[in-house]
Amino acid sequence: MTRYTSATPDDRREMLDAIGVSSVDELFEQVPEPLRLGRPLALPGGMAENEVYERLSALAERNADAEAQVCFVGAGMYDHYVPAIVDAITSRSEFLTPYTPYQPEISQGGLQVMFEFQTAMSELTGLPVSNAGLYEGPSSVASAGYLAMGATKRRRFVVSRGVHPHSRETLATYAVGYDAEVVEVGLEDGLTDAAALAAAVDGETAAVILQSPNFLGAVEDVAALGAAAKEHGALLVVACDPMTLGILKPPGECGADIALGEGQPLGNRLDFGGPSFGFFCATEAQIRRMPGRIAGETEDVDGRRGFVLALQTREQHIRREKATNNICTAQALNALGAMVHLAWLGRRGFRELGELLVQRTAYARERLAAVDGVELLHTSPVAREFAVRLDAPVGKVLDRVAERGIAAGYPLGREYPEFDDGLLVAITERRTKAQIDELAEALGAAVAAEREGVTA
Amino acid sequence: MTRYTSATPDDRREMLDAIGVSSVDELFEQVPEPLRLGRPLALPGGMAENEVYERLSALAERNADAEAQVCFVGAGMYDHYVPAIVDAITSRSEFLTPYTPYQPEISQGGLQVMFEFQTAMSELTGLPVSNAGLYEGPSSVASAGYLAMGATKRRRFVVSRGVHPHSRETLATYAVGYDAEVVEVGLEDGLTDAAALAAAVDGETAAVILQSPNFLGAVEDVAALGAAAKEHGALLVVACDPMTLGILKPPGECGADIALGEGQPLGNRLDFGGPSFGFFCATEAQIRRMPGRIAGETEDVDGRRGFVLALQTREQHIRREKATNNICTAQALNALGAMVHLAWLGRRGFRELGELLVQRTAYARERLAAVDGVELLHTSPVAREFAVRLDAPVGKVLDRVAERGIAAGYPLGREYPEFDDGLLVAITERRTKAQIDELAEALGAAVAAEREGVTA
Amino acid sequence: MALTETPMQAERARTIYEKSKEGRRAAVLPSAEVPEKPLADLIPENLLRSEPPRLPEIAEPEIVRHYNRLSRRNFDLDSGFYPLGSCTMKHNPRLNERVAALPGHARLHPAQDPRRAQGALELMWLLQESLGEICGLPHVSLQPSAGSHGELAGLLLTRAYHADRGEERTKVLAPDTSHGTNPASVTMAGYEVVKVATDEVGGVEMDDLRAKLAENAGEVACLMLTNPNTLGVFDENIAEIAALIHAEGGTLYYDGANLNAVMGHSRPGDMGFDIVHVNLHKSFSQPHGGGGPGAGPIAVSDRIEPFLPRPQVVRREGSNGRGPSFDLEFERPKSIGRLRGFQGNFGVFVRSYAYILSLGGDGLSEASETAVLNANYLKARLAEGRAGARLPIAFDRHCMHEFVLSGKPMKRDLGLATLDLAKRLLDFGFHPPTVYFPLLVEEALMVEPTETETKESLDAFAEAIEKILAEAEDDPDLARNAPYTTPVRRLDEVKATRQPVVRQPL
Amino acid sequence: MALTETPMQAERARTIYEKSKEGRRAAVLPSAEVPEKPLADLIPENLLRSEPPRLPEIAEPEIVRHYNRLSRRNFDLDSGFYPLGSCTMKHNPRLNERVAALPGHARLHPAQDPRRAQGALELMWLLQESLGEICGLPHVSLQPSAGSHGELAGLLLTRAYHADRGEERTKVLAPDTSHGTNPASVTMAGYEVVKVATDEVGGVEMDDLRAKLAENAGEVACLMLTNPNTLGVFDENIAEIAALIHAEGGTLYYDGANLNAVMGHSRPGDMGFDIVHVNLHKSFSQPHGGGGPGAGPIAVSDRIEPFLPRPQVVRREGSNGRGPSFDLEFERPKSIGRLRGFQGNFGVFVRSYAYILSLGGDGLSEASETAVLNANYLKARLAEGRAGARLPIAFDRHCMHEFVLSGKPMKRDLGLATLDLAKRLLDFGFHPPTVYFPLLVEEALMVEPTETETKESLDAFAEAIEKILAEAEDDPDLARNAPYTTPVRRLDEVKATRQPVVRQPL
Ligand SMILES: Cc1ncc(COP(=O)(O)O)c(C=O)c1O
Ligand SMILES: Cc1ncc(COP(=O)(O)O)c(C=O)c1O
Repeated sequence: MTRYTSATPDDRREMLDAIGVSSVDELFEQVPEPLRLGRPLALPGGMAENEVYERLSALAERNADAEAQVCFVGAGMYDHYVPAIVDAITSRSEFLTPYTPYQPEISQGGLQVMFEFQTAMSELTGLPVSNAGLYEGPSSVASAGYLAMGATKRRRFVVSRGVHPHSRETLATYAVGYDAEVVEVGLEDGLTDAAALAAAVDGETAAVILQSPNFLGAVEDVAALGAAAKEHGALLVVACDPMTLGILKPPGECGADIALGEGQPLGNRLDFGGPSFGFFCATEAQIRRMPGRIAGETEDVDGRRGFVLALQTREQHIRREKATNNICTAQALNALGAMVHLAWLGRRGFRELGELLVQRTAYARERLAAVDGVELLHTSPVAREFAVRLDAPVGKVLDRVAERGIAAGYPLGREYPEFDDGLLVAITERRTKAQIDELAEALGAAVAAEREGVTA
Repeated sequence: MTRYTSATPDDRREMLDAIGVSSVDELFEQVPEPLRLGRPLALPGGMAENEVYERLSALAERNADAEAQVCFVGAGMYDHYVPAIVDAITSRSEFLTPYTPYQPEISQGGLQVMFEFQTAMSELTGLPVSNAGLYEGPSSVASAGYLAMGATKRRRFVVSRGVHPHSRETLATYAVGYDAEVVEVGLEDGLTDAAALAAAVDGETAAVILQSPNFLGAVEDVAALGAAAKEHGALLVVACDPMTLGILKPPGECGADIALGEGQPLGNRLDFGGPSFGFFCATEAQIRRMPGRIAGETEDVDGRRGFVLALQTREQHIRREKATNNICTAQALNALGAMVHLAWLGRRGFRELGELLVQRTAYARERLAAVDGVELLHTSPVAREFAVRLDAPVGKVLDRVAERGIAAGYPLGREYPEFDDGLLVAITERRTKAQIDELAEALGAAVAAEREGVTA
Repeated sequence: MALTETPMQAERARTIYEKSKEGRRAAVLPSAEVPEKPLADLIPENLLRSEPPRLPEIAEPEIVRHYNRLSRRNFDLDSGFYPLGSCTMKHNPRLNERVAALPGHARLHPAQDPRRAQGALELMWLLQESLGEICGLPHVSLQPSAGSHGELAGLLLTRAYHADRGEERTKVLAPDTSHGTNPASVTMAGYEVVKVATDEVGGVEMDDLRAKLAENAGEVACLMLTNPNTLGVFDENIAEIAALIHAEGGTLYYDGANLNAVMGHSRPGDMGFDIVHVNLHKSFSQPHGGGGPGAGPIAVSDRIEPFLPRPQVVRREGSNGRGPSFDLEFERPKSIGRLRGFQGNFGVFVRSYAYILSLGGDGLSEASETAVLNANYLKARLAEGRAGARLPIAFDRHCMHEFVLSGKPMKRDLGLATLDLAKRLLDFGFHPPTVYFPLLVEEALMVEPTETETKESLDAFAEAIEKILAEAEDDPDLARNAPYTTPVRRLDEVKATRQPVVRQPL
Repeated sequence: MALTETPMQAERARTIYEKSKEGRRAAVLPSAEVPEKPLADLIPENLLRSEPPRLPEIAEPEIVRHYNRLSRRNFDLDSGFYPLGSCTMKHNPRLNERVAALPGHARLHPAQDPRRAQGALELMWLLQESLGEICGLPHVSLQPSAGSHGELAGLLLTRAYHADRGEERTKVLAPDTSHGTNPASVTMAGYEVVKVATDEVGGVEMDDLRAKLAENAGEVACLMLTNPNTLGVFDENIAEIAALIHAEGGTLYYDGANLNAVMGHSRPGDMGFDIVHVNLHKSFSQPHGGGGPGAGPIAVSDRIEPFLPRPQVVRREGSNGRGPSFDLEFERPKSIGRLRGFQGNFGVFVRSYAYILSLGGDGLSEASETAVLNANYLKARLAEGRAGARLPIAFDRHCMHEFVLSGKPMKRDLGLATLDLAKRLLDFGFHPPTVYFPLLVEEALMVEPTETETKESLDAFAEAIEKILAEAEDDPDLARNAPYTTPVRRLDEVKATRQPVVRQPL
């Protein structure tokens, strides 16, 4: 009885009496003797709060976070500034501690937030229906595949190599389960090879899956690429970076049936990769096939406006093996963070931020391209991230630049062996011109040192 | 119209129309032309939120805080661990943003907290009446002086040299205003010189002011020292460190009329010295002379229990020049932090913490005293802080130890020229045995190096 | 003056879009700082958006007010008793939030080079080790994002395990008491569900199990079980069940949603399970956030290990006197692959590891003990008086950390559905238990008090139930029309599904 | 079902002590780690406490619930309109909280060697410079802890200034509209207050001022003024007033509580003031915290500078190519000395400096403009309809950032006291204006909307007043018995003073 529990010895006695047993052990007798552990867990004893704090601080200090290193790494998660009001609101107990809103009358706060969030994501993507969020980006792609199979009764996905490697890999993992084939289409100068895509799509294709800006940062012509999907009755699924949707044509206007993506850039910190959320929007036609929670508007018995979980008949707790998805606990708090961030940015700020990213990215791209030993990996248009090639081993260059307090970018080699010399560089509003200039300088120096064989 | 304000150009037009003026400038015409500034303020332009954050982070990084350096500095403010629930509760808008509870019906949260806080401080000090907090420690001493003058119609304070130098200096500053004489009594082996004190108190003495543990960490025999005050009808004012009141005899049981002190150790971070709060408790006899807000219990028209600001007739907003004190805005949020911390510690934890401090302090004192070049400044009993003498210039030793990531203590020289070689070392529950051992080692090495004239 | 509405009811819902006014804003952004070019010079016009999304336009003070006021329209765990069965609504320590927010955690990029993220990887490794010990299964992957994700992972592991042995199996057994995510995961993983019946003491009906195994001989890939199950009952036949499944070549999957009953007392691995998921947002105190985030790490036995998702956090012994180091292992040839981006919900790992450190092994074991004590006490309280008569326990035996009542007699005798009781509880300031689950129990009420509740809260809850049943004897409409005091009264859920309005029209 | 109470009213107040149960606890402390000795070996028995203080015994979850629930019994600025006159209830940006919490600020010991606290000292110096520019007075001390502390400081500075010139003066002039802290500070500083009357446009009555100066020739140490004053009126004679006081050898003290009206528009120093205090918790967005903390820095002219409190933050130019450094200057021979421990409420300085950086010079000036616009608009709205008739403006002219209405006609015609109106406003979800201050105005209502309110809020407030006055025409008891919907209804304040119960009996 310490810290988080309250049963005093007196309480225990009274409670055991009421139950009619003489010890708690008796209650555990339903566990057959051989299955009882019979020894303490081999874990350390409890610690005082300040000791736990010190222990975890000490671990945290062994990480080079974006406070310690200037972070040009992106690849789906970005070092955006999360406004202080996001933390202030998401840390309120009333949002932090409830369960999924199964009792709507006492969950109007959370439900209205979902409704507002759905509206925002619908606005961003240009599609009429949004859910209240999924786990994160890549698994949302896999969920879109599952939806497409259900919608088309087909089992084949045509996926651009520009789609995030984690998304492609996750899709492949899931596809083994729900038994679908995944066909990949290559890139040309950073963009999906349109001819190859058209050739790959056929009457058995459930979905064409694109990403824009794609993993190499290039802005795809989604409408043009998507034509092949339309032609063969496949769904067009578009993964996108929400932070670019203030300036880029929304997927909904490009013919997408589903637009989804990693939500982290909106109001969520990096957190070494999670928790964040995935957003998932679709056409009206798919509303009853959507995965995840959806809040809907309704009225109470007195006619007051209110919100509830709508269309629950899609979900596992009602439909069980026939559910449109197995998701239950999702990422409500993270979606709240996104909503607050979006409200804070507002209609103008959101567009301005998109413009700012494009301008600084264009500058950085030009600046880096001018560095000896650095060249562009592709010349296609980009929004907030771009790829370069280094004339020296990428890992070694990154180590050298790290010494100067800079995380220069994401090395492409593991996931794109064809770009073993490639580096993906991301820009946020936190990356100042001075930092970009310093990156250029540091990259140049590091490449030069590697070429000259100087020991680091 | 940006960020924190909402008046759009449309709003402005409508509002100006309703007022019947054509511009805001017209409203400023009541300021005579020559007094209008007529130029922009010579301050930088506004910054984006992330820019302000970066700017202030950069400043913060230039401070060696207790996260960066192991902190053995005390002298009235201590590096205690503030439990996470303190921040969680004090950061709630409902506590953070209201004004002083002038409308009790919508301020029951804050008022009940004050009532609970008063109860806690009354328990700690052993005196029946507590206010809801004053600015901080030293100015509370000055306010006690003011009270004592009102209560006794006398103008003379006898103050131990063991009282915090900041308190003595603040008292002196105030005394020039309210025209009182301050007489100081010296120390013997770290304790107030009892004979000198007895000799100094006379029939003109309004108050005898002591501190226990005193500034050198020594636990005073308050009851014995206070006898002189009783004898001459002076009030006995005792400053104390709240963290020691789980184990030390409370001032109320030692005959104190007033017990007060710096509240920072309870639930308040160091904050480079503030904001924190002062606590102020007294006997029933002084209740109508108390400074500051006091919450009291009452009922509403339906008989519901409720709380209000009681005894407001003492205060400046009612009594103006006849008020018992001029204080208005005080430190309510800081007192809340203290209350949450005390509730978290609880009856047992509070005592255990006191014991922990005494044990670790005893160890540290012994450990340091065994170091070559370090000796005890006094041998009187201590609770959580103690003074040593160094056989090398204190400032230089501190610089050397700082290089090893340790803030070794508070140098006594400025305020006690007689202890120019003195160092005050404080212990909290955050200071582990390993850190104490390292301090001993580092101090020994630094003193030795200084003695040998090694360049730092 | 008579009250016609509570203050909150009087405040009708308005969305943030309805508070928007053109030209207002909260964000001020940095200037570009760099030479700017026309947007269309950088990105072809046809790929650009013509109109920005219609996000709200509103200054910061009103955003804060909007969400602060909205927040108070939620009931939360920090306001009162929340005995939502199967959800383990235990206290969420704020220490965990504090340590998760340290910049070294919160601002660490997931693609940071492992050599520069040693603290994070060590923390993950320590959590893996801890969960392995608690589950009695040595290999842990932290990747799954929640329980259901863990289930899917477990089934994909099962598939990979069988495929590796050259087998293809098509059926997964699950009891009729199983949680909805179990069958949903089965379908998503490409299997077919075969239901197994429940016996008279709430466990798996052994004859039915044997029959289903026989019927589907050679086809059964896995049996998914919760133990204690969703009735709060520990299945005493578990060893035999495990033997049967293993004899058939299937895997045994442990839905860890109820792990809070047995931490430090009994381990799924020791019971014979091959794969376990753990809901960190249940037993390990991650706040639920109104519907997430959570995390659903899986622990597995040696034979399943080769198939674990990629990348895996590994510890490498140091050489030349250097300490150990931690890495992400991508080269796992038999791995089922990724289940998501990067390494998982790290922020949740920090919180849960802080929780494990705080309690220690003893504290975890004590937590389970108290959870079981609290549940049995509340069950005993509810076996008295009107509740005892109208809301009998579904399976009358000691329970573990939760128990299930049936509202059938209440419905029959008083005309009160379980839903009515739940809604009336709202007026008493309680979150109701889980209702209408498990499906097996008619008018089910599933009650899980957790260890962090006081006896006083349990007593107050029992008294509220008694009171509601008493008042219903006089006037059943009182509950049928409840709630009265909530921010909105009973809502029309059917309408929201029939004519879905799922976004604000703008 | 008819509502008899709101849910909050139904929840009767219980203190944390009443929720205590012996043996419960939240804190787990580290072990001593060191060899332990009997306490009495370390500290003489007679100095030890026999019984620990009776603090509550309660586990963490219930502490959190207690204070969370309590918090909701407060109305706060983040919930709604808070036009509390003289208090400048402007938005409290959360950015400021974030930067104040950075460990480099929050865990910095105040006795850290200045060479190892350069960031903190630079921040203080930058804030001093900024406030100096805003006030038009070059020397700033950040030490005072709030406005009233600044007032005391100002008066002690005045005394020191005169003493330095060999003068002893005994009187301080203050208008009858002055805030209570002004006369209270005067007394504490050992002076006597001489009241100055207000003229028909709300300013200092010049003839009375001249008369009082003549009556107290050679005795007047200081005149304390608020400008705009507590009527929201800018005193147009300020230059003449300053000249009169200065001619008499007195100092002119500016109570900066109303600085929010004139930032970037007019500066106290330029008006002729010698000493100004600034309430950082008003104009500079430090949250009020339910009654503090705040800070009351003072800015002074050259002639006052030598007397400023000790220590003072100073900037020293670097030599040998090094940049400037910052230090605490203790050697100030003419200083009045310390007003408190250490260097002041540094956490407040961080917040206010963040606010100044966020808005910049232009933003501050715009803030004052909008504050004045909002006040005049609300004044115009309240000059219409019933409010115009029953609640006339005390001094009918454009106001600055606030204005004062008189409830005298309302009381006379409807039998409604200002207090009744205030209490009824609570039912409408508004914090009432300041009431019964300034004393000069009968049944005063002092309204300060601040710049961070929307036009919609101002309109809603005006409509609520109109509605209350309308309903009072039918039934004045409605307001006289208000409020109805607050957590408690009207409280007996007299009882609390007559028979004070100021702590929980245990
Ligand atoms: C028994 C059981 N199984 C599985 C789940 C699914 O877990 P999650 O919500 O984490 O996906 C739950 C959660 O409610 C549950 O109670
Ligand atoms: C006009 C005026 N002067 C002085 C003060 C006192 O300031 P503080 O509360 O900061 O001590 C106030 C505060 O209410 C005020 O309004």
